[in-house]
Amino acid sequence: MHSTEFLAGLYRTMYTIRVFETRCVKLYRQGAIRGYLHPYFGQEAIAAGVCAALRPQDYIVSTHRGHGHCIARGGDLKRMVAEITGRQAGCCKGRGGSMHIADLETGNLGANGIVGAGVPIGVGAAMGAWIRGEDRVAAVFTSDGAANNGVFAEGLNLAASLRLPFILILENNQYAVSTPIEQSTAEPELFRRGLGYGVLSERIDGNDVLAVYRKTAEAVRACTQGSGPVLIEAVTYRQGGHHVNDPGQYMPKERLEYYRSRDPLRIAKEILLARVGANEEALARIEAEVDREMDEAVDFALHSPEPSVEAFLAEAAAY
Amino acid sequence: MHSTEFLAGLYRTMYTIRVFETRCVKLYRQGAIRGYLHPYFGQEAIAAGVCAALRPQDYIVSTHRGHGHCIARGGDLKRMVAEITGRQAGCCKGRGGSMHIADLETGNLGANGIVGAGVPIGVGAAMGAWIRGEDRVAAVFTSDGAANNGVFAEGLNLAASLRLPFILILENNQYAVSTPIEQSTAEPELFRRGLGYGVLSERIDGNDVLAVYRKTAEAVRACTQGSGPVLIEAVTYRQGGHHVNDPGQYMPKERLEYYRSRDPLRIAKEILLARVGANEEALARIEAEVDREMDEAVDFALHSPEPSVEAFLAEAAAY
Amino acid sequence: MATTVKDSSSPSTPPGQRTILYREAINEALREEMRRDSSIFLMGEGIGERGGSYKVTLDLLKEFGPKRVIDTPIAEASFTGAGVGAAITGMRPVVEILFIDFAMLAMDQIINQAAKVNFMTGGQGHVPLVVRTQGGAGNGLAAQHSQSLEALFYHIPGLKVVTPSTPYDAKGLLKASLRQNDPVIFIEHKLLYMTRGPVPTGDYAVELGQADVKRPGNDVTIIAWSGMVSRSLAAAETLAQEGIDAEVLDLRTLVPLDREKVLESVRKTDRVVIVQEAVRRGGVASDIASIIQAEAFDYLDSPIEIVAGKNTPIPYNLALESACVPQTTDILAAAKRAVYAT
Amino acid sequence: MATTVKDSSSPSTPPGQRTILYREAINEALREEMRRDSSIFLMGEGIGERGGSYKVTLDLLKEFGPKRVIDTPIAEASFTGAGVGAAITGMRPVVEILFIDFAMLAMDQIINQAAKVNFMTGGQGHVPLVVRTQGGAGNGLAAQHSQSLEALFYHIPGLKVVTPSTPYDAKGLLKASLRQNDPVIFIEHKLLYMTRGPVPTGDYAVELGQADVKRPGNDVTIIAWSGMVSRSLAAAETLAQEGIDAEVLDLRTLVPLDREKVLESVRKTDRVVIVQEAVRRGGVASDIASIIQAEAFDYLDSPIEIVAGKNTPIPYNLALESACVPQTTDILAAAKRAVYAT
Ligand SMILES: Cc1ncc(C[n+]2csc(CCOP(=O)(O)OP(=O)(O)O)c2C)c(N)n1
Ligand SMILES: Cc1ncc(C[n+]2csc(CCOP(=O)(O)OP(=O)(O)O)c2C)c(N)n1
Ligand SMILES: [Mg+2]
Ligand SMILES: [Mg+2]
Repeated sequence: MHSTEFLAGLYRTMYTIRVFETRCVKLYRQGAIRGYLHPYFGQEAIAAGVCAALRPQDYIVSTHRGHGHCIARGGDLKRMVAEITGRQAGCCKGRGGSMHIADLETGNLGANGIVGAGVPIGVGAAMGAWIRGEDRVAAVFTSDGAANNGVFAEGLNLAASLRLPFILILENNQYAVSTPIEQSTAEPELFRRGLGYGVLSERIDGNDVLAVYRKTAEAVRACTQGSGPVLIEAVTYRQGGHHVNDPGQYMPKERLEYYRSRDPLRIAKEILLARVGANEEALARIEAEVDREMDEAVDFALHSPEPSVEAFLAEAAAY
Repeated sequence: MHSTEFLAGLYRTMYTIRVFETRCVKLYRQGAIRGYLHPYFGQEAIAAGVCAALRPQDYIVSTHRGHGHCIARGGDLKRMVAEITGRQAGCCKGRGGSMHIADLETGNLGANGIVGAGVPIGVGAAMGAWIRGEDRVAAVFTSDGAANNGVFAEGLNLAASLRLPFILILENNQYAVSTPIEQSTAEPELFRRGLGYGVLSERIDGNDVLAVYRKTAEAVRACTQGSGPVLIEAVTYRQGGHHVNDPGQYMPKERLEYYRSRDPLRIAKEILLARVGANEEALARIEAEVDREMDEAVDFALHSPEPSVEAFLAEAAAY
Repeated sequence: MATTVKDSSSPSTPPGQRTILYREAINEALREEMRRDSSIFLMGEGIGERGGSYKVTLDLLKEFGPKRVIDTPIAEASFTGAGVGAAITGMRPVVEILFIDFAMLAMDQIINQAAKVNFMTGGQGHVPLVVRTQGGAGNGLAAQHSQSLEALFYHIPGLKVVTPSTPYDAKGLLKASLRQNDPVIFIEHKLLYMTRGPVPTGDYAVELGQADVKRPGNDVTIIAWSGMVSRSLAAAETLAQEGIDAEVLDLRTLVPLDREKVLESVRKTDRVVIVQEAVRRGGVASDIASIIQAEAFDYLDSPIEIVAGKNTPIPYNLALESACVPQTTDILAAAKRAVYAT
Repeated sequence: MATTVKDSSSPSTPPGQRTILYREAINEALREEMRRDSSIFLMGEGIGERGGSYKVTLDLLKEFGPKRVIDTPIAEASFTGAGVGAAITGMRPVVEILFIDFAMLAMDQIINQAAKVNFMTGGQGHVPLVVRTQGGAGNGLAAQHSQSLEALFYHIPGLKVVTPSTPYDAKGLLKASLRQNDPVIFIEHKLLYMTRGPVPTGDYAVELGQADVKRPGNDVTIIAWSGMVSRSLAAAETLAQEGIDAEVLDLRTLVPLDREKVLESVRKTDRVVIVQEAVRRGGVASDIASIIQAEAFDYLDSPIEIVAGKNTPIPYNLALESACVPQTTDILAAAKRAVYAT
């Protein structure tokens, strides 16, 4: 049985992600964010559930759709918005932007603009822990499209051959940009790929934060007992287009409706409200707090200076 | 029931490969062959069985251990030895050598010095046939070590997603140079990898030429009926070191003995001798014929001129 | 083989021409060549229904069907490799790699396979593969979506490297690329897709290996390609106002390189500026400079000026990004240095 | 940080030194640094029990165990990527890629990841990764095992490129590489492994970015690296017999490049030959030439001569192979052209 506090924490994380993305889309429309921005709408339960099961010493590796992971792992909203709006105070000094958001203080090795590339990087983080004999796991977020990139298979095999403390969370949101999963593979149950490499592999409901949490906690245990790696396929759906400028018209309305009805925030809320000691009012309080925090973060970022071109060039010359 | 002629043909192919490799090793020791030379000792049943099941219009793609495939597909021994000894009359004009032996006339798109790289090339050959609507398959030879390279998984998935007429023959000889299969994967039954991609996948005895033939013939049928691709894991053993200069001391004696007792040539011979109409004498006749053919090929190659440096440089400048 | 038509980079549209977008010009080249030659097919991510990230392949699926316009999984190494295999066996695949940065995943297939098959097989196999890709900085796409990596292909024997700067050239060069037998790395520029220019209504091709004088001049030669051509032309206009008559030479293809036209121009002006968006170190500009200094040593009145990207990954922040790549003012300054050097 | 000791390329063995093989020198560097720093570990194919294809890692498994000397599956992209991840999290991985040709499979991890992590994270992450690999032609290994591809890494900001030509340099440069924080592409040469040279018994490191005058001279500067250094020295000996006093400058590291020492030598001799094994087009030699012509324009008495590999994949046949890469006689001829040019 989870404490109300724990459940409220999960909800808070998910709500924060939702609000964060909503504000980012708005900032994008206002021209304060450039480049690619891939919102995490609909997948919040995965980042929240996974990160709740990780310990402070664990690593995560993120994807091009990386805000949710960064937030769930405890990233600072101010420095995140500052990064995404290209400010010097950003966690990557405005050099990375949305697609490269990273926060090494929280053990988040970073998002990646190359689909799939984070998989072997995470294998390496797990390998380091294994060599040093430390009790740490590396949890790597990846995606259905990325599972078709060779490093997904290579990385799983490498991790399995050494029995590394490596957890691969495959967020199957059923699309790679506009390409539906059925079109890019003859076996849409992606967790089956792990079986071929001798990896403990399972498929779960990625919209149910508790299911994600429990399976990840199990995976962490398996890894610390030396029976890793573990592959978790978390089935979910992208609530919207691929990036902020993609209306996603190719997504069938009914499916989108269906998954909206199974919205991860709604599911989390229901779990919470079913509890004694949790009520609408408490939730509203959390939401108001997060809203305020978000306002502050945006305010901080937009009033924070851009990097100095001169300083940058002086440094660049040293390369 | 196979005809005696057919069975004798299989044996002839296998014997030719064995003799060819034996002579090549000798030529290598004499300094007439340079670079890398990876003999096919012990795997002869696979090339012979697969190629016997293919039709003239089919393609094959070979590996770094490619002499056997080239011979089984009907490559000319004279031009092969000439290639491996670096002569102008070689099938690749002495530019490719052992590791790049190719014979497009027989639909052999070539060996490859990059382990695994032939897999997507074969997918492309299958794709071309599929686009043109032709009744052809691409049969790609690959190896246990290559199965750990990302393009193995990528290629299988790509072929499966389009249902291409693509047959992947995984020659599992249980070693990648000195690394035993158990060390490089947690699931040494490599055919299981295909299952994860929705590919018909099976494991067979790669030392039994008829088993190889039958499974390949089935795979060709499956492909022509649109239910390809097919993965065939043919289990075998490298009878000797990785390349001509590797004594292979890391290979446990007992296993080598075991597989020598299951030598593919011996198995083929037994099948043949069990037949009415086949006798030791007939086999000896075949062997003598092949020996003579091989003598001629070596003789041809060693008396054939090396490429002209001047002509080569004149051409190279045009690049 | 290819009929060659002289480029007109004049902004007015002559008879028999229309003004279309760079991306439309590429689309037309693909469409017309696919109609002409049934061995041509396209492979890439989201190029079918969606028409590609930059809409270059719009509506081609409709006309040619799913066997000739293939949406692939995200597997650059393998679908490029499939292009190699299809090419050896008689097809003419056009593989789209969304960003040249992602070509790093397919380098084995490009460098060790496509570029070498013809050589290694002693001429038995040909690889008429066109890899269409796209490079350059712009719009805050950051370090993994903004590189200019043509130098990596330029160095590899067996590859051709094409870098069109106008709709006219893009269409004509792509047609020529689809009519020859070696692998071509066809590099578009993300900031050019929405630029317009005149393109003839009829069939034409621009032969590979022909540089184009985009602006004739006598005082200094500015050599550029891809996204840097328009900036060089803008610099030349300003120079003209200051009485300096710059010649702007668009290389159009880096391999084959039109040495003759380069040297001819240099021997006329005696002063050279080479402009590349890629980082300075080890870029194509260095190689061209090395050729000029070897072949026209006695003509050079001043050191060859290279204007290039800064030696750093591309940052996300827009101001930093534009500080990293050559701007018109940088070209201007370099041209003046070349002209006023003693 | 690193203690730097002056190279002695003298053939006699001074006190405190032994004469050992290039491959032994690398082995010693790995062993000594692994003893010193427990964050260093090795990854690669057949590097454990077997000691590597060129025996560079012989007996290291015995001393350091299977967690610090890891035999990997054939998966260059991922084990290189694992090196990146391990490096970010505090390890110092040494990844062995058997042939530089195979590095083409790991280009995304090297170019888009290793080289950029520090930059993209705004300095949060460091990637002290050493990729040991090996290039060059020799012994008929043909087109996919003989390339000289340093130019591909040289062009990428964020990577260091090290190319030792002697056992002394190999050991000292590898030690320095293992003591700094950026990714290093450490390129050995297959024909050098069995060459010998003096190496001190004690600890030393050769700082990155310091070219080495392997032979002082006044008449012409011959710039070389890796396998071309010994051929340049041989050419210099013959030149000396003809009264031409050549200086042979071994760059040792291409990034960082020792511009000062290059320019100093050029300003002394006024004549330059650059020797590279890689194909001429787009090689590192072009870049060095472009720097010299820009920075020492007025000193040059004759065009910079570049002696380079032929513009072709490497053929299997030995006679063709050696025709493709620079030989001592080619360097000799170029040096004379430079000296006698008017
Ligand atoms: C190697 C590579 N190829 C292509 C792209 C372009 N791209 C960016 S996101 C994306 C789709 C990714 O789909 P998926 O892996 O399912 O992740 P999702 O966007 O659904 O989270 C593509 C093709 C890329 N960034 N990297
Ligand atoms: C990409 C790549 N990595 C490494 C090598 C070096 N190499 C050549 S053969 C070989 C082992 C291959 O083992 P396997 O795939 O099982 O084929 P086998 O030799 O057993 O036929 C290796 C590592 C290579 N040629 N290409
Ligand atoms: Mg997806
Ligand atoms: Mg094997």
